[in-house]
Amino acid sequence: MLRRLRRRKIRDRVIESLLLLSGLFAVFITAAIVYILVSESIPFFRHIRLVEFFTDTMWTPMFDSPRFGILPLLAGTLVTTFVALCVAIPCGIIIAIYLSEFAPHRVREVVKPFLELLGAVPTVVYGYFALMMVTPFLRHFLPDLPGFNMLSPGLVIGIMIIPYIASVSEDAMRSVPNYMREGSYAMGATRFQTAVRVVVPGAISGIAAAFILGISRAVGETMVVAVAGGLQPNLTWNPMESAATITAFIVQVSLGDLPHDSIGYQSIFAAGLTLMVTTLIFNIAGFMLTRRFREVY
Amino acid sequence: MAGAVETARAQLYASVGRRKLLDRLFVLLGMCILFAALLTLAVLFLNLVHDGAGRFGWDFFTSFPSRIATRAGILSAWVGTSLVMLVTVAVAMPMGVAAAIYLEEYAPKNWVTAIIEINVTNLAGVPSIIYGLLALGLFVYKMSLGESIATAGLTLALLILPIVIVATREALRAVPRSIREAAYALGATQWEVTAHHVLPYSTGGILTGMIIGLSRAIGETAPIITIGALAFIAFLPTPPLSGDFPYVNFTWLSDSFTVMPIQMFNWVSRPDPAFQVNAAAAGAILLGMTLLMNGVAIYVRYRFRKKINW
Amino acid sequence: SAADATIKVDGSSTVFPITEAVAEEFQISKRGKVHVTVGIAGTGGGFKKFCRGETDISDASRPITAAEMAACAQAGIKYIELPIAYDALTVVVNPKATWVDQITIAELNKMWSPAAQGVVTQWNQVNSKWPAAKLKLYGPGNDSGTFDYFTEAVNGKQKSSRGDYTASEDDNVLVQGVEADANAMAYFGYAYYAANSSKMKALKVVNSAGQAVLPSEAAVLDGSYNPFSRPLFIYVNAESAKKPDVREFVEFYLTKGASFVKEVKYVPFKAGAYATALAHFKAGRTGTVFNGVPAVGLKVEDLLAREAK
Amino acid sequence: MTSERPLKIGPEAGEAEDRAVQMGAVHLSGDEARRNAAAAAPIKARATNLDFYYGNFQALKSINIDIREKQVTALIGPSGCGKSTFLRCFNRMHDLTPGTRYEGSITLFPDDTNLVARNVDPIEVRMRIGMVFQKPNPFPKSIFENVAYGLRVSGRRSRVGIAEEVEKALRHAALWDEVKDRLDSSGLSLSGGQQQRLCIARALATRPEILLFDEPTSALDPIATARIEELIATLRDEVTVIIVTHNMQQAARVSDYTAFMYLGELVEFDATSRIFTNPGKKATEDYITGRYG
Amino acid sequence: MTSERPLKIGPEAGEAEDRAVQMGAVHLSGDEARRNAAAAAPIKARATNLDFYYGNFQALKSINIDIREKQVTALIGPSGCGKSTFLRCFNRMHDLTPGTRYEGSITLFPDDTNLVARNVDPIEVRMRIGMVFQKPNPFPKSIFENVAYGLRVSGRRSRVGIAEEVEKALRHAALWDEVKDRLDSSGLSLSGGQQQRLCIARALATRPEILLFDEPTSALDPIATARIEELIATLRDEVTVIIVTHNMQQAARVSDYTAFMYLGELVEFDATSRIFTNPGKKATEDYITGRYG
Ligand SMILES: Nc1ncnc2c1ncn2[C@@H]1O[C@H](COP(=O)(O)OP(=O)(O)OP(=O)(O)O)[C@@H](O)[C@H]1O
Ligand SMILES: Nc1ncnc2c1ncn2[C@@H]1O[C@H](COP(=O)(O)OP(=O)(O)OP(=O)(O)O)[C@@H](O)[C@H]1O
Ligand SMILES: [Mg+2]
Ligand SMILES: [Mg+2]
Repeated sequence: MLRRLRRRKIRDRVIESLLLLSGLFAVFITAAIVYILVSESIPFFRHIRLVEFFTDTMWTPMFDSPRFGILPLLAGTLVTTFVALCVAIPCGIIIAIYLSEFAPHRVREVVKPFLELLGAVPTVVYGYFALMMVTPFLRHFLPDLPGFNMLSPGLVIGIMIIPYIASVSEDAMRSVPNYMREGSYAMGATRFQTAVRVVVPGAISGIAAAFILGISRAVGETMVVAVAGGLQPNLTWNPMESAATITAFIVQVSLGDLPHDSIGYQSIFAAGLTLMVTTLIFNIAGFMLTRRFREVY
Repeated sequence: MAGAVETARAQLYASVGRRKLLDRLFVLLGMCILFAALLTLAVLFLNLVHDGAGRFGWDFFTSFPSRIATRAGILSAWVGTSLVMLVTVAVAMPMGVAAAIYLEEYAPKNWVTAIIEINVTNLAGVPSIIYGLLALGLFVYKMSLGESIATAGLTLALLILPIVIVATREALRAVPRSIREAAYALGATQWEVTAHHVLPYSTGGILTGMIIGLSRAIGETAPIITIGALAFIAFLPTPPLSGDFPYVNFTWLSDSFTVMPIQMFNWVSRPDPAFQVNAAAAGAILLGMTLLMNGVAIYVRYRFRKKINW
Repeated sequence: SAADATIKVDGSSTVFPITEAVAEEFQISKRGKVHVTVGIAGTGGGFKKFCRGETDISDASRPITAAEMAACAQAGIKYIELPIAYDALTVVVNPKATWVDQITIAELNKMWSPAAQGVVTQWNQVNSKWPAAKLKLYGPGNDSGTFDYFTEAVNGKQKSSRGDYTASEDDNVLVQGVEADANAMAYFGYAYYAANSSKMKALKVVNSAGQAVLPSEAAVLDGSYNPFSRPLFIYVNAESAKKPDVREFVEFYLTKGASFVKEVKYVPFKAGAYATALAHFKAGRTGTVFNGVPAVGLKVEDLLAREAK
Repeated sequence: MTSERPLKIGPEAGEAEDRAVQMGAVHLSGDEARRNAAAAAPIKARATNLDFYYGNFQALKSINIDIREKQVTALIGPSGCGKSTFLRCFNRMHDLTPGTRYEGSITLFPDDTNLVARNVDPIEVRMRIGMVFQKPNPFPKSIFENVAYGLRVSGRRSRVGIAEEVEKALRHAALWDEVKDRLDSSGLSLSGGQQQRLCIARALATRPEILLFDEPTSALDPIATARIEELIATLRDEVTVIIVTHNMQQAARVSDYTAFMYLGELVEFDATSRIFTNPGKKATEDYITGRYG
Repeated sequence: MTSERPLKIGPEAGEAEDRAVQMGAVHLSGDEARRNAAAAAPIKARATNLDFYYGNFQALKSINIDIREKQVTALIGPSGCGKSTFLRCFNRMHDLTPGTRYEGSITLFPDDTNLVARNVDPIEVRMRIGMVFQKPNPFPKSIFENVAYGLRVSGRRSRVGIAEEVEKALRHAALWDEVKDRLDSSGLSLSGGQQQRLCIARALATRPEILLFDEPTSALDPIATARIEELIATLRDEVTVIIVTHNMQQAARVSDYTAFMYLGELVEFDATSRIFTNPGKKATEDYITGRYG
């Protein structure tokens, strides 16, 4: 039996190393992403100085006299993200509060999966939804709205990320222990007061995590903007204008006629690197916020 | 004295009325927003179904793409999607589950674990197009896999790996500590505890996560475009199973393919308006597939939750 | 196995519909024994793969460039250049734009030159007879062969264009734009106009002879729709051309292709041109007649008569 | 259900006895003045034939009891007998659990409100009846905000007024001296015993008429427990207290009246001194002497 | 201390001594006999200067105790005093919590293994020492598989052998008659008390030398509790039992020896009859008479 025990223990060790390897695979992917983005961007940054990259206000890498200022793409990215968050955060939070604190158990069980479907719709489908339905619809109210604009994809991305924000926030709210709620109800608080004064503050770190997830998705969303945003690198903060985002630019180039060794081709990696760094910044900021707000029960 | 108490109480009750009104208004607001969100989904789906209505039929599933809209079908697309998903599952499932087991069951508190944790969290936030760029640089050029089923499957596997890891961890965490302790107390080793108890009892959660991940992968377009796999494919990959020895082959891994969202994207950009009908039909089917997968996930979760009630 | 019998075509998305149609019919005629894949990596992307020997045939909406020639030469790839159809770039406006029916290259240049960026924003700045309405420009993605050709023809230099217009890789999206916007102008391939001619108005273009010509098959063929008619090409890897399947496919392309070209709304050459091209192919004439220099307004007969380098 | 019930005690019988016992309690004046006062105290709340259901499961069976004003009433009984369930009827906490149902009444005096009536708003009830829970559950807010919570929720705005009430409540809960210099630090930064006193202060701040305690010391160490018990003794002068406890010694120490419950029924209710020295029922005696539970 | 030492598991090991004790018991009768036998029983395990740390927090302080073979030893003391912590040292459950540390020794007789020594494999220890937890925790597998699990991990293959052992264990745990017709249904389909007996059967199946119980009845109703207590009384003939309980009455009812712990220290340890009638320490008496806790 002892020999068998030793065998069992050796097997345990081997399996543990295999599992560790799988865990390290995640590190490998990150490293590979960074390696690919950086190594393909290096030739690009040999040509274009970083200062120019971050200060030039034009992004026309495919033109005869190319300009490589990432700002227009960054602006487009931030504007669509902002519009999306304006929809998704209030709606997501309200839905989360409603489902976690108000809705009967049955309703929650039925509605939540349906809500999650909103996030499962393929993004190409959302792209054409934005272009063919949302933009014409918005035109009823905003006659001057151009056919391509950031407003409509922003709204659609907002709808798309509602379930992410709602469901992660709702999980966070539900993990606020019931005795917290009871404490509040026992003081004569209404549901709304309990939700806003006790549950939301108690779940704030989870809610912040939900925001971060939402922001990441919005920043990284590609097809919706590529289809409905206008693909026009345009340094503007007005969501009613058309513009391009970093992601849209990358997919545009991938669809196009660009030679592999051209500077335009390398520019998609430089843009990808910028995108990666942007999401990283949001993630780190979110991580720090979460830390700060974390409550201990 | 009693009078003073009475008036104070009356004031208090007046405020109760106001506060309760707020409660009701919030419920109304919540339901409206929820309804609006679900309505959007319904409109989206019904609109696609309506626009694509002309093309639903057996032929649509059994025909190859064609320059003639009414002759075109999604045979190569759905077969391609299925095979790509097969690769995705085959890679993401073991990798993701193993990584999750390591993090949840084994990982000691040290810097290696911390780095893995941070990486997993970060990967979950990496935009899908970046995975496309990674695949372009790594699989297509460095590893010379070309625009094959293997490349696409691997790319999507990487993309959903964080989803699988997170879902699996959650499922593992749902197995109560007391069950683990019971097994340890009987002299089980750590792997035995994991393999005999923790994993079997969390299958439901793991499967759910996997299906959700796949339903995300199935609709991904951007990374597939980035690896350059946008093509007219009017044939099927080599069948993975054949009548001759050795019955199973892997040449299909290196075959060209197309997938549903790409097919849809392709049709949308055709000049001939008749293709818009095809695109809508393909979109409706794609959306239907993701909805179905989510439905299955919900069912699986429900079944397992019912079966094991701690 | 099946993989050996696969003919790989990649390249221009403009040429794609033609090659796709040919591939479809070819595969049907071969009863599925030969597989053809047609990618749309773009002309540049297509040549990239082509010059690494990854594809048998490259679709191109422009001739091969000097850099691409060098890449192919370095890899020892020889190719046969075959023109296969005309495309007619079409300039369109919204039907409500009643003030304009025809346009000159000079006017287009005023609108689209890099100098116009942020300056020319009203119709009347281009032509004083036109109203003081906002000028809304739509064009294909600046990464497409159409963009290259248009800029070459209008601004005299490839990729030289103003940047503040709405671009899309999906030309249907441009169609949407023009349809919805009374002050819009756009340019794209003839096929998109042909499919949506009820929703917009094509402009006559004043040609080198001073005639205003509407895009049409006849006008393209007789050379009067210039400079906006352009030939499209396929490049066949000379080594692959020795394979019977590829050989058969190209011959099929050059003999039966004309009808498919029409079907997908491009303009086929006159019959003789295909015969000449076929003869070049059979003779294995490698190289390009352009020598890396872009050209505008060429007729295919001149082109086929040129000596390849 | 019935077959599993070893104790056969009719609720009506119990009620009759209760009354009698209370009457009888008056001439037991050999005790302290406290006991006398207790006997003389008016009735603050009266449960009449109170049934309670979780779905189809009847957790309370025809409970009849009188709660005396400014006295401490302890509820004891084995786990699952319905002590918490009964306690939570007083402030309608069950309204938060779907599928629950009250029958019978709990009348609050002097205004004769039936606390469990449908048309009586639970929020109103909870504003009049405070509660302290088993596990200290301060909100993740500052100490001050914890105590001010009830006031704010009920719409009090005046800063000065709130600050005054907070101080008063903290003093009552014997916590003021320990926290007066750090009213802004989180309620969670306190020790378990302090947290529980904070919860008591929080409940006191809105001046409830009845204060409910559900095993308030079972998560605390002996020293903190002793402090809470002392506190409950002083609270007696301010408020009517009902306390659930598992610990019979605690019940004996802190309460004036004790109710023994078993399987959802009120088996015996009497002055604490009687229950612990001379219980009227065999079941009570068995429980108190540890023969089960 | 080598891990190669063959484990003496099962009846052979303690059979002789066992006999002797039982013989002795025959002459006397009733409770007295039991107590005497207890005094005569050999030592099964001995903790010597046992310290235990959760990180920097010392949860056990120099515990010295002798556990007698085939006797029931109860651990009592207020919440948080370290009862569970001590119990879990016996089967090295703490090894699963990072940052814990043992000092001193727990020697298991007759083979003098130091259970908490680093080079002693915890898995070996756990195969010799079974445990039953507070909340019944059957695996969500069939009843049969629950009981067979310990046998399977230790490498038993023979179907017939396993089936025999399972039946024997279920009989010992007084569960056989209730489940023999549905060995294939899930362990979770049993009632709470049955589940706990299933857990006991599961632990018995591998014939452990010591069986640890951590408040085995605190999640059960009085009737189920009574059955478990009866069961523990019969287990005494088979196995050495250590039981943690909050309920002093339970300790008095089921145990031969009682150890009273307070703040991580072993305050008093003696025959149960002595502890409950004539404790040596004031603290013990205070606790037992309910002056705190
Ligand atoms: N939410 C609920 N749904 C259904 N049954 C419940 C619920 N809460 C409690 N019960 C049942 O009601 C009965 C009384 O429970 P209660 O919590 O009042 O007991 P208790 O006397 O407070 O016990 P303890 O001393 O363990 O706290 C128990 O049988 C319990 O299982
Ligand atoms: N994992 C842990 N990490 C740190 N401290 C712990 C841990 N587990 C227990 N403790 C501490 O060790 C001390 C003893 O805990 P233990 O659980 O042994 O008490 P106990 O006597 O079993 O109490 P109870 O009767 O409540 O079960 C307590 O102060 C507890 O807070
Ligand atoms: Mg309770
Ligand atoms: Mg314990």
